[in-house]
Amino acid sequence: MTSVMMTVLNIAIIAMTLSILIPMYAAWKDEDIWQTMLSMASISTKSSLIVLMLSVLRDDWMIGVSGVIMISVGNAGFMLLAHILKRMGEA
Amino acid sequence: MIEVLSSFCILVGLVFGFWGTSSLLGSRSVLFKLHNLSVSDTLGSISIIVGLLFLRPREWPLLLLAIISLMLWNTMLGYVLASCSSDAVKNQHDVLYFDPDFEIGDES
Amino acid sequence: MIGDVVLRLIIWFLLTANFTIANIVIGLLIAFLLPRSSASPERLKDLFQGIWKIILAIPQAYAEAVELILNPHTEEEIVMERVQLRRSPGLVFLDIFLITFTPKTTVLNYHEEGWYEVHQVRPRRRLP
Amino acid sequence: MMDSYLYIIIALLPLAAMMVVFQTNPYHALVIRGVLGAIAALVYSILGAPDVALTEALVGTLLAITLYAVAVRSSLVLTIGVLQEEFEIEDQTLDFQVLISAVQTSLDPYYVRVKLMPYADLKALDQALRQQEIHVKVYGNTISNAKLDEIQIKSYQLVTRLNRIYEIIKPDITSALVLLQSSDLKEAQS
Repeated sequence: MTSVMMTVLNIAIIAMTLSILIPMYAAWKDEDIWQTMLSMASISTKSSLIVLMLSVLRDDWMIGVSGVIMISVGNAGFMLLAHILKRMGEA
Repeated sequence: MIEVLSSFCILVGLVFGFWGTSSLLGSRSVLFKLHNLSVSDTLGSISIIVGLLFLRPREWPLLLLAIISLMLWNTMLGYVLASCSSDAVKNQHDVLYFDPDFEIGDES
Repeated sequence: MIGDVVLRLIIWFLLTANFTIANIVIGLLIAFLLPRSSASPERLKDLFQGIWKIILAIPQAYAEAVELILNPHTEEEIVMERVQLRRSPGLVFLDIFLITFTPKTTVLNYHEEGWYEVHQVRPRRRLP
Repeated sequence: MMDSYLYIIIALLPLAAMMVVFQTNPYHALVIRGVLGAIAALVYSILGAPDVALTEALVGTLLAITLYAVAVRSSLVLTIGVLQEEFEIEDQTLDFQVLISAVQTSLDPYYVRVKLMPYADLKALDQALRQQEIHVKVYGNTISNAKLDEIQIKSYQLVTRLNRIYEIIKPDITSALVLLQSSDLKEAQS
């Protein structure tokens, strides 16, 4: 990989990190639990994407595998949590 | 050449990401934000991963799996969030949640 | 049944990316030994048709995303969409997936009588 | 210089942890715990520990959130013992529903939900309160008016054994509310 491309990836990673701050602020501010859930889904996708970008930048296979597993596991947990929250709203 | 293509894909992903995520700050309904988040999280992320795929084609199985799981899980999470949150809203306020000019979808 | 096994094998080989004999044997064993639903036997043809539909949906989703960005969609509405009665769970899943995957539309609910409750956004209507 | 993103990403971890600590609503804290789990997994994996990150993703977000959700759901409940005849929704009088919703309203700032528990008769209800199965018991006294014997007025009485709950729901309740003293409870047990 050329150094130009490495710089591009570096900048992209920093931009993604900054874009995590937006849903974090939204999660902090919002009163509605479903808006917070949305921010959380957004944060988890973005964080696992940063892991994938980093694995390409460093050429590290293990980090990449952990990133892919983070994508699937995190979302599965959130689906469970969404159902539990829905039950709470009903009760 | 391949690096230009990859940079373009990553740039598109970042633009999608920032555009969709910034709608979280507004005061629209959960469902409206969900539409914008599906742009940013699913499509933007897929675009970024495709950019990474151009950069390092040797790792294609892993990145392809990332794309597939991203598509499937994010879409399913979107559906679950939509149905759960709309149920909760209906139960809480007991209002008719439909649009006034509600229309039957076409038969096709 | 055979579609299930093929899907599991594909995921296994994508995850491991390793075509030695031992790995192929392990993948086959896992694909056959994992429990699977016996409710509705999916044909291989249906599976590939579904995958093809999903691939076709990707460019459409991107087109809708660009439309959303360039032309602000501010109106929300809920429409009912009719589908055929008594579809198999796999086909229902595929339908919901395709509708939800495109950014303009999201399925809210599936009614057993063959209706999807679809939430969609659209641009502001011009005043007549 | 090339690793400057490391510092930005690592700074997210204390930020998310602060958000969990300072969140007062338990349900929101639950969701933000998920955020903390995702960011912790990110930080661990960029610092070169994919195994720890994987454990955090599996245990921290999947298992811990589910367990916390069950704990929050089952512990933030105020159990009110009622007689069987009041328990069915269609048999409830309007006064009773108003009473229960007033209790719920006064508990709302503490994120506590009200749950009704039916008992067969007054004796079982009293027994349950003394054995700490329920927090509050409600029973109605029927006052039949001698002049207008058609009209029966039901007045409800709440009895609680917890001082804190007495303080919380006292301002919102118009019915009689009795705090059972701990000396009473001891007498009953001995």
